[in-house]
Amino acid sequence: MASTKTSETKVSPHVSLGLSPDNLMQIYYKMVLTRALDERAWALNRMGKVGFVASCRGHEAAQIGSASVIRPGVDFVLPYYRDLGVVMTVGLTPREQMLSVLAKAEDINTHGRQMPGHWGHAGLRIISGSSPVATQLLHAAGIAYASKLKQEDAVSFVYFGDGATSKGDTHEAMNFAGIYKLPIVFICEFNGLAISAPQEKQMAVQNVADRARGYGFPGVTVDGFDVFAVYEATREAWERARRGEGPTFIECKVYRLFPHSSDDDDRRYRSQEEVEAARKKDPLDRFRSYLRAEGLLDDAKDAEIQSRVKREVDEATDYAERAPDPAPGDLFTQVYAE
Amino acid sequence: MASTKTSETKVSPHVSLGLSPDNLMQIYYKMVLTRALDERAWALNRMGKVGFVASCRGHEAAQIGSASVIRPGVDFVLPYYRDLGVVMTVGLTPREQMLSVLAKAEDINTHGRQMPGHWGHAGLRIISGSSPVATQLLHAAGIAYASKLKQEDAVSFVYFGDGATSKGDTHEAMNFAGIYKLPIVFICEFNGLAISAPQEKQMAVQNVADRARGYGFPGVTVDGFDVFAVYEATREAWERARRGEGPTFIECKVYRLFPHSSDDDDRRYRSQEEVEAARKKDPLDRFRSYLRAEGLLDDAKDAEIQSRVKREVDEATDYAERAPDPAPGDLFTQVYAE
Amino acid sequence: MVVKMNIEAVHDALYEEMKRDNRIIVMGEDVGRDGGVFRATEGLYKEFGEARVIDSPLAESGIIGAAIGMALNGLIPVAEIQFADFIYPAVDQIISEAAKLRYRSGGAFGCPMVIRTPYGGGVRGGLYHSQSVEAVFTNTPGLKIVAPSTPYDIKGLLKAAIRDPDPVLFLEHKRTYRLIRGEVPEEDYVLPIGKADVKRPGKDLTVISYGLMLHFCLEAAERLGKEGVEVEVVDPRTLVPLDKETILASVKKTGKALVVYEANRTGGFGAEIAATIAEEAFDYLDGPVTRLAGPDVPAMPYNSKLEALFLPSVDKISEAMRKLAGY
Amino acid sequence: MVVKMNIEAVHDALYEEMKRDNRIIVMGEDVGRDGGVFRATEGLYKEFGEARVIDSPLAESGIIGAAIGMALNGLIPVAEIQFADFIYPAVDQIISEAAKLRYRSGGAFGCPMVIRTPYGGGVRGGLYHSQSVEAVFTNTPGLKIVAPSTPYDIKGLLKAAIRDPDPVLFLEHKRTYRLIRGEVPEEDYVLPIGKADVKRPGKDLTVISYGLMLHFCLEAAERLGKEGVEVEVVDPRTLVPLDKETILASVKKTGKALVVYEANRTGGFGAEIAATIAEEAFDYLDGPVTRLAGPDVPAMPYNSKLEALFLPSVDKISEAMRKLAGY
Ligand SMILES: Cc1ncc(C[n+]2csc(CCOP(=O)(O)OP(=O)(O)O)c2C)c(N)n1
Ligand SMILES: Cc1ncc(C[n+]2csc(CCOP(=O)(O)OP(=O)(O)O)c2C)c(N)n1
Ligand SMILES: [Mg+2]
Ligand SMILES: [Mg+2]
Repeated sequence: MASTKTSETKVSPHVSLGLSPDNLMQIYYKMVLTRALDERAWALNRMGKVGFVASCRGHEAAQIGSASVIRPGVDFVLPYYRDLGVVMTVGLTPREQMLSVLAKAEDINTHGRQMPGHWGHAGLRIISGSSPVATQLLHAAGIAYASKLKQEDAVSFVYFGDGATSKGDTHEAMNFAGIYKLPIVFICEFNGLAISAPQEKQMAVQNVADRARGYGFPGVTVDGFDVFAVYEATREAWERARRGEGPTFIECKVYRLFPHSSDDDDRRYRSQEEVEAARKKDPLDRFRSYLRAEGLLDDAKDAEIQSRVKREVDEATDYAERAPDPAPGDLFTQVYAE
Repeated sequence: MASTKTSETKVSPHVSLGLSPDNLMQIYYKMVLTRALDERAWALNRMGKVGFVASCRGHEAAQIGSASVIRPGVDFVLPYYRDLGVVMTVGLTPREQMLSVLAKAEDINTHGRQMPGHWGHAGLRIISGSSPVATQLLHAAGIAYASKLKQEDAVSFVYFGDGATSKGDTHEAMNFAGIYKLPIVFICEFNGLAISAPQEKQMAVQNVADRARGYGFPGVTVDGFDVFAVYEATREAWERARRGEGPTFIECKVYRLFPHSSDDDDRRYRSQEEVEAARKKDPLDRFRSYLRAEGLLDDAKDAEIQSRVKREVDEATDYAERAPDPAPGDLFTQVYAE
Repeated sequence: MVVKMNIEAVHDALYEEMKRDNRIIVMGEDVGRDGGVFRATEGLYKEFGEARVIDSPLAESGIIGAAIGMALNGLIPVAEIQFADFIYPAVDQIISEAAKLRYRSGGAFGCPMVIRTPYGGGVRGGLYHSQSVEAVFTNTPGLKIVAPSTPYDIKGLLKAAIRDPDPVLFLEHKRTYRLIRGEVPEEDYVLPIGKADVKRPGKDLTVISYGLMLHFCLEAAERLGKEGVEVEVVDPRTLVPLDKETILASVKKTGKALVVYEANRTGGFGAEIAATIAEEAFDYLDGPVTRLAGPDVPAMPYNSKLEALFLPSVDKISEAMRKLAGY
Repeated sequence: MVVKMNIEAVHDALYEEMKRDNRIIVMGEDVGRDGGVFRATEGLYKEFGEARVIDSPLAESGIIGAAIGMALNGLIPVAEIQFADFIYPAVDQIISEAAKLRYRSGGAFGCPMVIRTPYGGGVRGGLYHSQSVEAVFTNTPGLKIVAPSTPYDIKGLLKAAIRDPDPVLFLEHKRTYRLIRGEVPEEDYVLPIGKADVKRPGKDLTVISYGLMLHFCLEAAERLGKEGVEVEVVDPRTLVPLDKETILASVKKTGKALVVYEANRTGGFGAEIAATIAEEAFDYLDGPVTRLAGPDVPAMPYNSKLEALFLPSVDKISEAMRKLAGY
């Protein structure tokens, strides 16, 4: 399934991918940061301070592995609500995230208007997203068309779940992207659930990436718990796009370790044994073990990263909690250009 | 491309398909009748008596070859506006067709409300169609689901053009049909044009049938000028459906010999040389030649069929021309059940 | 009589109807094993099986389009759109197909189906889990639109909708699901589609409202009662066809009409109600037919302060009542 | 000044704008090589090339969704929906996405694009090539809706729409394409979105209308003029935002208002106009705000007799004017 090369020659995957120890530590930092922010949002939710959380737990390797390829402010990113790891990797700050989670006036993503997880950041070229599933795939295609027309070197990265593949918009976007050989990477975070609907109620195929060839471009399926597999597939897709060869569809097989959202009770539709078993394969643990095995991380260094992250998240939370709500007048602004 | 067996053993295709001379003459009759009705509609259009015609010329082998498999009143048929040959094969009468073309009160298809080509006939299980392209694919899927739930032996046949494959509804219908292994046959009349849009502006692939496997069922591409190729593929698909093995997608490669409709000027987007060349391959001529070569048709018999058809079409036209328009009150009826 | 919440009324109507008639199926996202994100279909999957309680793929056009097909082949589908905000991809199937099937086929085909969907705000749903979508559909002859707001009305009208031979869009205000309780008969009953209900009698002023706003209006009417103003509150229950008779009779009596709705003001269905009154009760009016509605901003923000500000509150409604009463 | 038909006004605006600004692109079904089924984009493909005049796949959600993306990346797309009846699959992209981008992003993103579409009947288009779809969109803050009806207005407003920083739905009545001619300046000009125009002055009665109906109303007003009734005809030109000032000023002067629209009566945008007048000009009204509209049947039949019967005719409009004038 995974497209990483089998390491008969015992070359470590990161070495064969040309990733430096610094690169790896950056990925690790983003993973730890993402996890900490996710945990904080849940904690605030349980305290009644935050109305909604959609956790990315289980998706981190897919998100951060792929987003590590993105050139912030150059390539376009169209995340969906579960993509905390993507936006943090591209450069959203913890403060920007917490302001959004707490729906404060200063929230750069939505000005306190949208639920958490609806990012948008013009400077980072993170395109403002909505809740209706799969609409953003068409936006990504249109963006890529414009990049191509303007002969600008920018690749559109669009993220979505397996549920989104059922929508007509996904089809129309892939078809359009295929026709015009657009510089776009479709990244499907395939956790096999659309809230409660299992894969077999969503599609009759094993790997949804197989659909890509029906649109005239390649689809690959990778182990979404494996940062390197995801990174490699994404980098290839990105290079392909930049060479003018068109789109690629990447399916990252992941597992959603938490309920769909803070409103969901996943015991209704999956066994907790299954969840427990999956938690043992936590992508963050796996990556940490890799770093340790490679001698790139020890207890001291790990503690340093953890405490740096904790400090950042604490600071961001404090700031956001003290930040003002939008003013009443903010209900009425920005309906049209002013 | 065609899935008919190459006839090394010199067995005639109709023999190997188990089609009797009577079956062939029935197909021939439907082809001649369809052609005559199509011509009559155009003639009435030029006389200013009919506002709209969408010709099926070039699609007859695909339409009549496939529809010959359908059990009238048992299997469900969801045609699109170009499917005159389909509905005539299933059993619409010339009179019913002409009443519809002339939008008369007695029109069983639409009660004079829809443009010609929007068939519907409860008794024949021809499901009322609309103009928005591709919506009927989902209806076909729903119908097939109901047949399966009720354990009724009925197959849904849904027809559409290559243009329709671009729509989200097509994707959603194929996906749903695949998941539930529904008794449905998707028949794409692939003429390589959506009005003026050529294939390469519609899709990045050669054969759209290749998409079927992405939904977990087979897709085949056949020569849509070859009645036998179409018949064989359709019969296989129909048998598969009845065996409970699920959907099949059949792509019939055809050529639209006439403009898109009576409102269209095809000289704007295709060369008339190309059209002329294609006319030489007219599927009706081809089938007639086959019958003659097989000794199943001679001048006398052909003349007899032609005159029978002429008589039927004349009678139908006369009747329909004399038939009354809907009454003014008919504007207001049948909005809801009465 | 037993006391039920709105969500229970929905659930019970579905359960009883499915029990009564095995042509009825339920389809939608998470309606099966999960029992629906609001629990409207709780237990149906177990009781009636996965073939009749279909966990659909995430595809709204697909849900409605397939449901139409099922209706055409002898089933009676009750399709759920998880949130009304996500009904837009299905607009084509609803407006072009379901609503026009009977007319376009000269009555040869019909489309007996129900589309249930939770709408409205006040649940911290933000821009995309709070919308009131009725105006997108109210200009669609061939479609019936029902929007009841109490357990009794919901149960009786959902059963009526399921038994209706035409497509019915059934709007359920999600904030009222667990907020509103009321008595419901234990025996089977249906209520007529197209019949309004006077929820509170009064002689000074007529207020027409539905959904969460209806309950706010009733609360405001209580307040006004204490101030000596007798407000009559009319719940249309069905939006299309609208029961003009009941509304006009009330306005002809009181001489004043206030229409309160949660959707954005401009182009909302309240305009239709107001325009109807203005035209057909003109000679009886002692004051302007007044509308109070959500502001013309894209939708309800997630921030709770802005959300509260978006909704016409009991205060704002009371104020509008006072103003009109004193006209 | 030169005399142009409505369709030429559309064409010329597109041509001149594309010439002026190479960020502008045109996209839709058959807009390229074919020049559009109504010839609105005739010659643009040759002049500006296939990259800027995009023959899209047959996919309306795709057209609008991709156009939104283009708008987000520096282009100014003018998307064509071939017939308004086929806009429904794009409703989600229009309402959920284009209209809400600015608000939902706190103003960080905008969506400068135009959606052009031919609407309305009288061309033997039958149920699915005749519809008036405005009411599906008029409850959508964030979207502007323009519906001009003369060559001068069309050209000036289409240019304004293209230069507007927000999404504009631009409705073109297809029956008027080659029916209506009028003078158009040769030099570049724009007209303000949101400004109505008094197409005919009068003191006895105000009629508000747009599209084909506007021209029927003008004809009827001529007739009434001969009968001694001076009808003022107001063309809103923009539906959202509606120029209430001009409309109310006229009604306050005449004391009577008739709203004529081609869409189905119930839930049509005319209800908004009527409700606004009824509420905001109440003290000036000498007669009921009256609506004359298409009947509540799914759409206009293909049979020419029924089609004619569906449309509010000059006769019916004259009759309504007389009745209201005599109130
Ligand atoms: C058009 C639409 N329909 C329904 C919903 C409600 N909904 C939100 S998330 C979701 C499931 C999405 O599943 P998937 O795409 O696999 O993403 P995941 O949550 O598994 O990461 C649904 C049904 C929605 N947001 N949009
Ligand atoms: C949703 C929708 N969009 C646009 C149209 C206008 N239209 C009618 S037929 C057609 C082309 C259809 O092409 P195809 O499906 O290939 O069928 P063909 O006419 O070639 O047989 C178009 C664009 C329509 N009817 N429906
Ligand atoms: Mg998923
Ligand atoms: Mg075609």
